[in-house]
Amino acid sequence: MAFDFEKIKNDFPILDQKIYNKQLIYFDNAATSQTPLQVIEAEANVYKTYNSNIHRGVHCLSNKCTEAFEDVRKRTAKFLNARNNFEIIFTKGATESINLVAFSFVNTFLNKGDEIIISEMEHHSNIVPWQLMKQYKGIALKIIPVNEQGELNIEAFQNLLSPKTKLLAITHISNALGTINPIKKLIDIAHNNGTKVLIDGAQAVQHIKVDVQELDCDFYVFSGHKLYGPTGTGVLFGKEDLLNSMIPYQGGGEMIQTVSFEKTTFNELPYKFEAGTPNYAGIIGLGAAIDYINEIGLDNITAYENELHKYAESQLLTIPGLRIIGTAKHKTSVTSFLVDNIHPYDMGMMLDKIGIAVRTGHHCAQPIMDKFKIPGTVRASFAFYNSKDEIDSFVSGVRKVKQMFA
Amino acid sequence: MAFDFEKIKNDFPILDQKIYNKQLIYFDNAATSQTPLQVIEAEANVYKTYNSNIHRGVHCLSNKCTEAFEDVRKRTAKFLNARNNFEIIFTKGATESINLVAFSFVNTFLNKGDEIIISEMEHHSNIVPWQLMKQYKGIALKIIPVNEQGELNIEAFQNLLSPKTKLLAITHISNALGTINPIKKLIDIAHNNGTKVLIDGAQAVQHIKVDVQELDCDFYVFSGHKLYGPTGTGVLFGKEDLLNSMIPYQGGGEMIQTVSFEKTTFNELPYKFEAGTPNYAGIIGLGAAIDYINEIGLDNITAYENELHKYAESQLLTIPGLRIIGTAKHKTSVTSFLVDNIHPYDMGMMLDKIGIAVRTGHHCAQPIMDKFKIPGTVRASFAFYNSKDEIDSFVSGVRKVKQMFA
Amino acid sequence: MEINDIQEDIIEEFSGFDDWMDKYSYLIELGNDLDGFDEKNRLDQNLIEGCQSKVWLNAELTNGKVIFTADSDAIIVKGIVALLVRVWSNHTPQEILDNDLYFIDRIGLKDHLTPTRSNGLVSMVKQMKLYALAFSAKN
Amino acid sequence: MEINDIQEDIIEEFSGFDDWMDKYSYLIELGNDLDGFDEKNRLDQNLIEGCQSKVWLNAELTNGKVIFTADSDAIIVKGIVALLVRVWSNHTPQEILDNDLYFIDRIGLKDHLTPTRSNGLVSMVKQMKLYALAFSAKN
Ligand SMILES: Cc1ncc(COP(=O)(O)O)c(C=O)c1O
Ligand SMILES: Cc1ncc(COP(=O)(O)O)c(C=O)c1O
Repeated sequence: MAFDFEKIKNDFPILDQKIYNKQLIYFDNAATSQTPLQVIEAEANVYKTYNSNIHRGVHCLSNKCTEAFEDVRKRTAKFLNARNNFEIIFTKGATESINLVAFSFVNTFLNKGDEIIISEMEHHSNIVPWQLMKQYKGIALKIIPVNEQGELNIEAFQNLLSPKTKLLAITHISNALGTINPIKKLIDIAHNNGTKVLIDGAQAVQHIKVDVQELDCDFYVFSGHKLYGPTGTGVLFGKEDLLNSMIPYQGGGEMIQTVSFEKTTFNELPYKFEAGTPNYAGIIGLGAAIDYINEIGLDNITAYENELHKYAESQLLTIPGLRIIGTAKHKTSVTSFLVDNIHPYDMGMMLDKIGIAVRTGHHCAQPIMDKFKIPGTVRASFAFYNSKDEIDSFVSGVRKVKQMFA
Repeated sequence: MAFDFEKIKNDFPILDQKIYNKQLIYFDNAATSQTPLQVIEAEANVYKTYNSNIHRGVHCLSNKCTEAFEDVRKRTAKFLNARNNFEIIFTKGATESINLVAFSFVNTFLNKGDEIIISEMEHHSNIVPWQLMKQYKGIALKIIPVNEQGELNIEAFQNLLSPKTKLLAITHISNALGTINPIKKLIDIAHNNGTKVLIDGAQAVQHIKVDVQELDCDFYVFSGHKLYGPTGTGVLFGKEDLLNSMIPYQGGGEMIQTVSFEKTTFNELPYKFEAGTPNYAGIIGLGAAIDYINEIGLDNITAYENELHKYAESQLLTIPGLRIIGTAKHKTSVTSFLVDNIHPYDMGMMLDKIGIAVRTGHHCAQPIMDKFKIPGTVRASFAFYNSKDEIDSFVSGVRKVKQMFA
Repeated sequence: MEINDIQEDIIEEFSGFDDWMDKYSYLIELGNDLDGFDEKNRLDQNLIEGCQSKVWLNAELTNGKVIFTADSDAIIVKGIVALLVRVWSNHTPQEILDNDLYFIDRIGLKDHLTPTRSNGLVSMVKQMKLYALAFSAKN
Repeated sequence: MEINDIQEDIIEEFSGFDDWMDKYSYLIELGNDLDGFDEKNRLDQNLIEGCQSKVWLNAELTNGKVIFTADSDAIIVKGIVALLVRVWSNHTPQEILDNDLYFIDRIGLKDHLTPTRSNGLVSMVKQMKLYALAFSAKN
């Protein structure tokens, strides 16, 4: 392993605690990742030393705070390999990023009857915003089906495309199944049809290197709190020309050039899409999270997490009656499963009692649960601070619970 | 003075620093207030001990985090004296709260040609969202004029009302002038006309006690970062029946009951308006800020700040050629001024060099600057941690700068 | 037996468990043993859909007493459902309305009855009271 | 004089100030002394509207050299404007295009030329280069 596991454990004091007298094992990373001390301190340090409302201030603290905030924009652009810093819009989370595009892209470019494609495995945050636009604007929503393994049906996708298809909005990695979608391929197919593409990277940026120029996606979104950063932070990457053409989303301070009751002109990118005082302390924390990840190295993280994930699935499968939901060829870090005759809620409740935090239920992806005709799953999701030892305890925990229900 | 000033100073380590070798004097509180250690620690403590995505989790940390988050909702409801906890919607700031109402209220209740009234002294965040709706929805925007002192013309307001007036959106306290508007009176007049009322309390909740039941306002909004809380947090209070009738704003996780491609049903209040993972760590910090204020006592704060504010204005007015912009009878905590022949930017720059942080420019309230035919003002705004000594240094600073420009 | 006597009995029963596992084993047992939910009552109108698990609740008034029958798809929830039925079923609407449910706290299962749990139990308790109210109004 | 000789001169002049006040007094003096901005050039097209202050910039090509004249409504900004004009005015478009503006950093006024300052100065520098480019293309 290329990184210092002991040091990493020290960066996350939350992991070193007992739950009902059992050592905590945190396998709910896909819901939110834990936050290293470096991030907690970067954010606290804002409030302790230079907190001040950013932009337009002439005094020293305000300049310092503005520079720290804008510097995170640069580091985020670099993290995604965006061409321009101003293609990075800060939001409060992936959900808001998608809502922003849903409102501004659809209202700028789509007419009644135009079509948007999503998939059957999307998170509610990449379904409902489009459903709302369907209602408000009369656009149509098409759905790419998923096979038994939890993989997209690419042929079906190609058949859904029409001259009216203006956008494909699709997840990079499924939060419920762990499937890594072949997004480069999907983007190419979509672009050949003149269709723009939004990638929901909420479950991707923390696991694999993303290069928006190489992918050539039009929009890419993620949440800070799943990338070891603070809650209330999110990112929207958008291509310059699209963002420039799009009407603004929210109105307020920051996003204007001049305001009068007769005529208001909007600010340039990125400010046009950042109405109101941003969560600058949170964003500065997100910057520290990106630095933290870069220091460990995303490649190292990917390799280690893949190892964990493979190990977990192989060990789980030794339990009779356990079946893994989502068996795509390309998967990462998320393992959803069910044990015969045990309701996922019961499994989650009992694992909690032995210190193991997993998520249960539909994972905000009801359509794919309905498709698989299951009420939900038990989901264990891993991060680089987890270990094989923890997986061993987890697997024996699942066995124990199974016995109790026998 | 009823509170312990020395203790308070210790709670704000940021204030104890030197800028260019001069003791910092922070008079930019209307842009953002400083954050006491109690708030910084409450937020850090989330990440250090129980951080976990809230709602729907079955495990221990998730329950703990959810309860802490929902408890802040109760304390916020109490802070504003809202009838029900679920009338408190958490947002990322006052700007977002206003945008939410602009979108959801207008799209639910207004038709083309219906009217909304705002005033000439609004912050851009209470102007642009309505201008956007004007554009998208064809509603009309009427403006209450302001007199030379910076007070609303109530008679003119009454004349603007018509059967088509569906909403009055008005600031409680002006961020540029310091005027305290007679909102109880405005609300009564509006209600007599069947007009609903949104109050922008971004500059009010930190200075005076607000009771939404007594005011009987329909919506009340504020930002956490101006109330000694974290950035990226905000509140929308709305009356139950209105919020229930209104269409949702953003779509995503949390705000739904069930999702399918055929039919999605929305969650009940307050969740219907809280799409995506909320800034729960920030909101828990906001809860600590509310506790902090309650402990000092808002009445004590009001009394002390009024004293500071009166003292500051009386001292400033001893400087020849200095004129105060905004001389309303009811004012608080904000003093905007200009000195003959000195551009506000120059004044701000030079004050900064002697350690004094003030804001200069149009304060995101261009229309009122245009009305007064000035490019902007120098604005000193006070908080309970400021002192008369600081005001003395500030006034002598202004004198010094004036001499340099003589 | 009076409602509160039943509550006391349950508290007594649970006082013997010193660890979580024993308590939950007992809940599972209670869940497994709960029957009497008539399939003809498995109707949408009797369904309380929590986000995590489902609860079915049926109520009838027989000889002035409310007879509750209930079910859940999750066994631990079903165990708690069994306890709730045991406590309140077979009492008059007024007795139910007047009763204060305290055993849940005392046996350390409060966690399961917080509004944010969305396992259907909070709604179930509300619904039971509403039935009692409806039946008492009818009387 | 070569552009960089002027930059060196300015750095030399500022090296004598040991505190902020002296430096800013000098900037104010420079601002007050700057004239030569012809009122007929106070046109919208010459206006660079910062959020905090305004800058007017006019450029003409005379005998192959760019003549900049400029003004600002804020005196400290005007002082910096005076320095920028002194450095780049009266040079050929190519000399301006090739030049690297370093004196601002060296005299400790970098803060005033960050994009977030919105006092018009960053845009002014960009605009001066653009004029030079436009004039060099014409030649
Ligand atoms: C794939 C995916 N998209 C979007 C989201 C929404 O993220 P957030 O709740 O942080 O806005 C999530 C979070 O669960 C997710 O997993
Ligand atoms: C009166 C008023 N309204 C609204 C706002 C917007 O607040 P925020 O930028 O925190 O969303 C402000 C902040 O300056 C304000 O002073």
